Amino acid sequence: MTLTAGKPHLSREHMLDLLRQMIRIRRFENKCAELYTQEKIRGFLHLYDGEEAVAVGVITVLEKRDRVVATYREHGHALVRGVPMKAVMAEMYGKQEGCSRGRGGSMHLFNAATNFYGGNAIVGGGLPVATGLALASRMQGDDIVTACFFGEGAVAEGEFHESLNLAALWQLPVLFVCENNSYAMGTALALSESETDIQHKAACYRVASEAVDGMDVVAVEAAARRAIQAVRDSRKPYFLECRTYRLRPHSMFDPQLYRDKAEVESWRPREPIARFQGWLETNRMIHPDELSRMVSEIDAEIAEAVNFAETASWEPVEQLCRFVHADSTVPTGQ
Amino acid sequence: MTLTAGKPHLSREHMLDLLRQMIRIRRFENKCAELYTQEKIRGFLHLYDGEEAVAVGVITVLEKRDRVVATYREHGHALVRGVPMKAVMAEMYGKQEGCSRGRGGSMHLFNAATNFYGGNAIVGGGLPVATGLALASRMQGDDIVTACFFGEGAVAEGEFHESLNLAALWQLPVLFVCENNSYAMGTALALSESETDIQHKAACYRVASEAVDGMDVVAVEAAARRAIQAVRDSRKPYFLECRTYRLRPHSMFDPQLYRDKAEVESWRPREPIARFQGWLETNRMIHPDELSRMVSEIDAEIAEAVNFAETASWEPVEQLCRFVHADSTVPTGQ
Amino acid sequence: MQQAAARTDTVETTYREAVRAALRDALGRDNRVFLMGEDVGRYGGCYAVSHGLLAEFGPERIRDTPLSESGFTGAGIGAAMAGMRPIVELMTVNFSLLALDQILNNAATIRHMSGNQFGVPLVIRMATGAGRQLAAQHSHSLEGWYAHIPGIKVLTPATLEDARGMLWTALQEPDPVLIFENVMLYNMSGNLACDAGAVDIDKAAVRRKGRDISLITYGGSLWKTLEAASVLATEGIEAEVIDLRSLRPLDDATIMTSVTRTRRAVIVDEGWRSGSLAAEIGMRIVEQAFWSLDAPIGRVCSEEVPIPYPRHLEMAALPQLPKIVAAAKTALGQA
Amino acid sequence: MQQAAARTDTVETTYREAVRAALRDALGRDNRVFLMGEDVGRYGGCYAVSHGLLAEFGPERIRDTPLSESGFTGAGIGAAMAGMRPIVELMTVNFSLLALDQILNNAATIRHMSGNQFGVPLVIRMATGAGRQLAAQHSHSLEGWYAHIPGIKVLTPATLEDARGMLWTALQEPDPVLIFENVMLYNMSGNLACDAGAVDIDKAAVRRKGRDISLITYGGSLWKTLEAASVLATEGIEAEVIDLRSLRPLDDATIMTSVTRTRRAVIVDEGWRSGSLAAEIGMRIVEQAFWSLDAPIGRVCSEEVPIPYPRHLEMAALPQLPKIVAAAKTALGQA
Ligand SMILES: Cc1ncc(C[n+]2csc(CCOP(=O)(O)OP(=O)(O)O)c2C)c(N)n1
Ligand SMILES: Cc1ncc(C[n+]2csc(CCOP(=O)(O)OP(=O)(O)O)c2C)c(N)n1
Ligand SMILES: [Mg+2]
Ligand SMILES: [Mg+2]
Repeated sequence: MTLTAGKPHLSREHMLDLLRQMIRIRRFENKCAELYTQEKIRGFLHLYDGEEAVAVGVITVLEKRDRVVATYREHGHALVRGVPMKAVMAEMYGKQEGCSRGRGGSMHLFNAATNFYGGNAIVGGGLPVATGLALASRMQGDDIVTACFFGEGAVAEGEFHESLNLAALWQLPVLFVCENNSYAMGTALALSESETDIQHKAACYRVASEAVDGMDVVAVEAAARRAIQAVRDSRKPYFLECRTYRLRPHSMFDPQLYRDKAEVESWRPREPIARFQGWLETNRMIHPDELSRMVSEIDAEIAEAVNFAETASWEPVEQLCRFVHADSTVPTGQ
Repeated sequence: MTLTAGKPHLSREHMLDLLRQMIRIRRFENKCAELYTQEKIRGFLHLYDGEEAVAVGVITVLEKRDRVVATYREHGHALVRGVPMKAVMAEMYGKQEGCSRGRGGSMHLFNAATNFYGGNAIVGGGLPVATGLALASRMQGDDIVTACFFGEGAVAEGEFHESLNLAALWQLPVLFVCENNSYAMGTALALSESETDIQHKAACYRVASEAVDGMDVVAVEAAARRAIQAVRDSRKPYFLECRTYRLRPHSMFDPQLYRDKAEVESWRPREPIARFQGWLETNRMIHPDELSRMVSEIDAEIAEAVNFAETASWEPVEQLCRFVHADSTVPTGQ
Repeated sequence: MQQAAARTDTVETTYREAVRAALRDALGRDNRVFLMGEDVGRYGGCYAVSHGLLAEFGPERIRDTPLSESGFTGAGIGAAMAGMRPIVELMTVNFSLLALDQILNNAATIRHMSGNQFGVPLVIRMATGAGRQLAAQHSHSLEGWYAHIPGIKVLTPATLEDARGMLWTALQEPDPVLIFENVMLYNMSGNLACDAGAVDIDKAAVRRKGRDISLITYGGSLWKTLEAASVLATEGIEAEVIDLRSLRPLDDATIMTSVTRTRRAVIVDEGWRSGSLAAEIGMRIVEQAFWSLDAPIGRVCSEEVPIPYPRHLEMAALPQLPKIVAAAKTALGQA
Repeated sequence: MQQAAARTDTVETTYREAVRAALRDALGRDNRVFLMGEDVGRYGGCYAVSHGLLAEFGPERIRDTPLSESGFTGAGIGAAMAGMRPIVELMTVNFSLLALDQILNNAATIRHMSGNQFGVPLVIRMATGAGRQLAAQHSHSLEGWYAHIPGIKVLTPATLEDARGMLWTALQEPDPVLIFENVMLYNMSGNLACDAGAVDIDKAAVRRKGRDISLITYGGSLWKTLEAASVLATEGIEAEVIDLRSLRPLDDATIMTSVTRTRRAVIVDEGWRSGSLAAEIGMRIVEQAFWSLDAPIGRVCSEEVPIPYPRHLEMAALPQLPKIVAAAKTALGQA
């Protein structure tokens, strides 16, 4: 029943898992949007609707020992990486059972257990940090890969340039994953880059690269597999551009004046979940029962996560000034 | 007697002027080095020895209305641009008759009369400013060209990347002149860039470019002429890499541990003044008498400048806190 | 009669609309003025301040920039030096750190380094402040910190009048001016004179008269402080409330006149306590009015913690009404 | 006998050599430690501090970086999070502005944002201060300004002992530590114990005992202040001199103990006056020891001007002996 016999990652089971992960992100985030309107979740909320194939395709291929650096649009990455959904949801609520003790919120999911180095809300701010994680790998002589996610908007920042150069110059094992969703808030790529072929940026630093249809989870995974293998073997950086599209507003505050409804609709058919699900159905690799079981399992997990977050606790206000520096009462990550 | 009849800029007179300008810089700076050991000049002093063909070749081609942005290694640029030598020397002394009233010193020569926008001592710091000067040109609809000089070390800075992208994206009339002298203080290019072909950087931003032998003043001038014409006509940026070499230490404090004497010596035959002078002599375009007259005129000018600086005055200490904001007693540049 | 009418004719508006009106006015009056920043155009401004201006003034003058804070701030400096009057919007103060080299090493020093030959008549606007649960990287209040830098002016409009009026005055300055707009004020509504226009930027304003204690503040904290003054009034304490308006330069005279009379002072400032603007003001009072003081000066600042996401912790980290009231009472010996 | 010998065995050295010895020691003791920055290797350090270390420890651990302050500072943060103990050298504080986003938004906040899961045990060293006629872009004294940021520690070694000893202690910290080395001290020579090693970084030090007034300072200004104390002594004034050593956190106890006894204080600080560290210290004294004060607190800071190039103007811009003496006398009512 597998597409390519002998390649375990292309097993039907694996396919279903890719689908399941994408649906899990989508439905989790739909719930978050709902909870946002109920004011259970506050602050900024950036949804990943339409882009799920990227996190799923890439992070699936990483090993447990590998590291992930992400942006403020990172719920999907955290979930795929294995940060428990309960802990993510509690974080969105700001409860102390959250994966960052509630201190970080939606934009700052962290999890030491899964080497999830955050949720960074300064555009481009994660790239130097990822470069440094990879520098540690080099100096410690391990075979860890650091995967660094960022939007195409970050490419205009000086830190992008400095990080790519450092990683290439020092031969650091970092996978740069550009989530090119065509917009940085309301700024279309053509308004932010004189060279809009993002993949081409890598060549400017002599970094190996590939561009892939970021709406096709199988393609992303295949490209990620090549990329991650290349980084693991060569101990050099690699650049993966995933061409995708954000179907929702930038955040919950965005009136979307900068794009037509028609444009959004034109992308909808390529939306990664429906597309992959359709393909699986066409190829009879998934049974409708299986799908509905999958969805109800996910919904049950979400319900449980919401329940967990609801009943989780607020950190006592007396603790306000903790965690600015290490204190003795709580163990630190490293 | 001209090389290419009909091209007025290749007249013998012009050739001699190129030579004269280079010698003028060299001898001025030699004097500065001497004055530095006498502690007449203080602070950092960065000499241009070996690189004179760049400033001379490029700035010669600029029109009076054009603008220049330079670095801390800018004595040559100021002199070619027409900032009076007396005012430059007085500035090196810190006297109030200096071209920046003595406030700036060697690294911060400014001169509104010649559109000389300074002497910037933050590596890369002048690039965004030059971009903005060109933005004003664009918005004001003039045909001014802004020439921005910087070292190859600046190419690693985020501001380089941001500026090239902005200039290309917005189509701004700025000429980026990279003075690639192979070292940033003690850091060889190969230790600072994963892609050491500096000219190639321009292509990454879709900026037209050219690399030229920066030790050959005629070649630099010819390239600059093409470049400046291109900027003036197209109102787009252009990138000129001038490959040169710094024959002296980075500043007066540099023990030069990072390079062999032999390497320095291997560059000396290509040194722009001796080379051009030799060529002129071989081609009988200059008479020994002419040369010695030239040198003594220059020396006289230098002596006069030193005398001017010596007898110029210290700004009264009561004025210390002036020029932080505009005040009414002194007219401002713009 | 007509004069009186003009003076009393007001229109209901918001702080956001007042800033927008100021922008529109400046763009209309002076064609050297343009607005440049991330998402100021097609998006309409991250806080919707510049909404509609792109349609009115076009993409050259309402210039969307790439995410290149240092690059476009520096470009604003260059454009200003060449005769334009740029308004650079740094979406929020949190991202302004990326542009700090340009601000401190170029904008603030070029007049001086050039011996007064070049000036940088640049206005930089940015949103500042916490209170929207945006967590540690998006909640800085660094306006007081910026006020350390010689060569720039720092303005903090707290009222509709100042939101409407400070921009034009800032644009007339020959040197860089930073304007900090507190994010919590954008939705604030009220009445503004129909003919509201430029206001001075030299003087602090006494927003409430009182004789018992001087409460000194600015920006978003002004409203909490006025509320505190009302609460204190119910207990018979007449607090004077000073809105600094400009954090650099500071209007010492207004502060000292007040403190010399009330003999007690509390400073309310949303910056982190250590090295806060409140410290500077306290120190100036000590230097200039020590012998008038009847009690230690108090300050209410933010706690020394990156701002946490949960509402109860964020609120606890910021200056709040009860803390202001308590500090005032302590200064009055009533704690 | 042996103990006594060990205690008195000293060697003549310089501040520069003491920092180098500290680096060599740390690199030798802990292989997680490495030094990274512009020209730290082949050039030998812009102030020759790291001269010789490349030969000893190789280019991986004495890592020359491109001119990418934000990039390599961020890389230091990442490496620290992954178990290394990087020492990032930002050639001088003047260039650190380019890295400020990484310092403030990442290094200082990651422990907090991550709910204590990740720490950033990073040491950032930089040269600071004016006095070498390097003009407006190369003469900043921003250490006091950095002390505003929660989540980092700020150290200012002024003595050979501290230059030698603070680095190792800083490397043991689980959180970021910034060490500011005043450029005017590198050539300072003196005797240092042969067995000099790590020193505490929690306490201010009383460098001279006195009962009449407390002079509070740090870093390069310590020596000017001690000189001022000597001058004052010739006039019968016994000044106590406190070397803060750590600007964040501040050791309030040592300050207050002194001021409560002397009842008068002057703070000497090379930062620009407005928003200076001196203001913070003055304000803390007001908050904690107001009733002990017999006179207004004084401060001697830099003038509010970008540092000018000519020597006479630069000297006039900075705190100097006569100003310190005068400020002390003013505080003593002898002006
Ligand atoms: C340095 C910085 N500048 C501005 C912002 C405000 N901002 C947040 S997200 C965003 C757009 C980023 O676009 P992109 O990198 O393409 O990522 P996407 O949101 O599309 O995933 C902007 C401008 C920020 N967070 N950081
Ligand atoms: C941002 C910044 N970092 C570091 C320095 C210190 N510094 C001054 S010149 C220089 C080398 C610059 O090299 P390059 O750009 O190649 O110019 P060159 O000196 O060779 O002309 C360095 C590191 C600085 N002035 N600015
Ligand atoms: Mg995007
Ligand atoms: Mg160079």
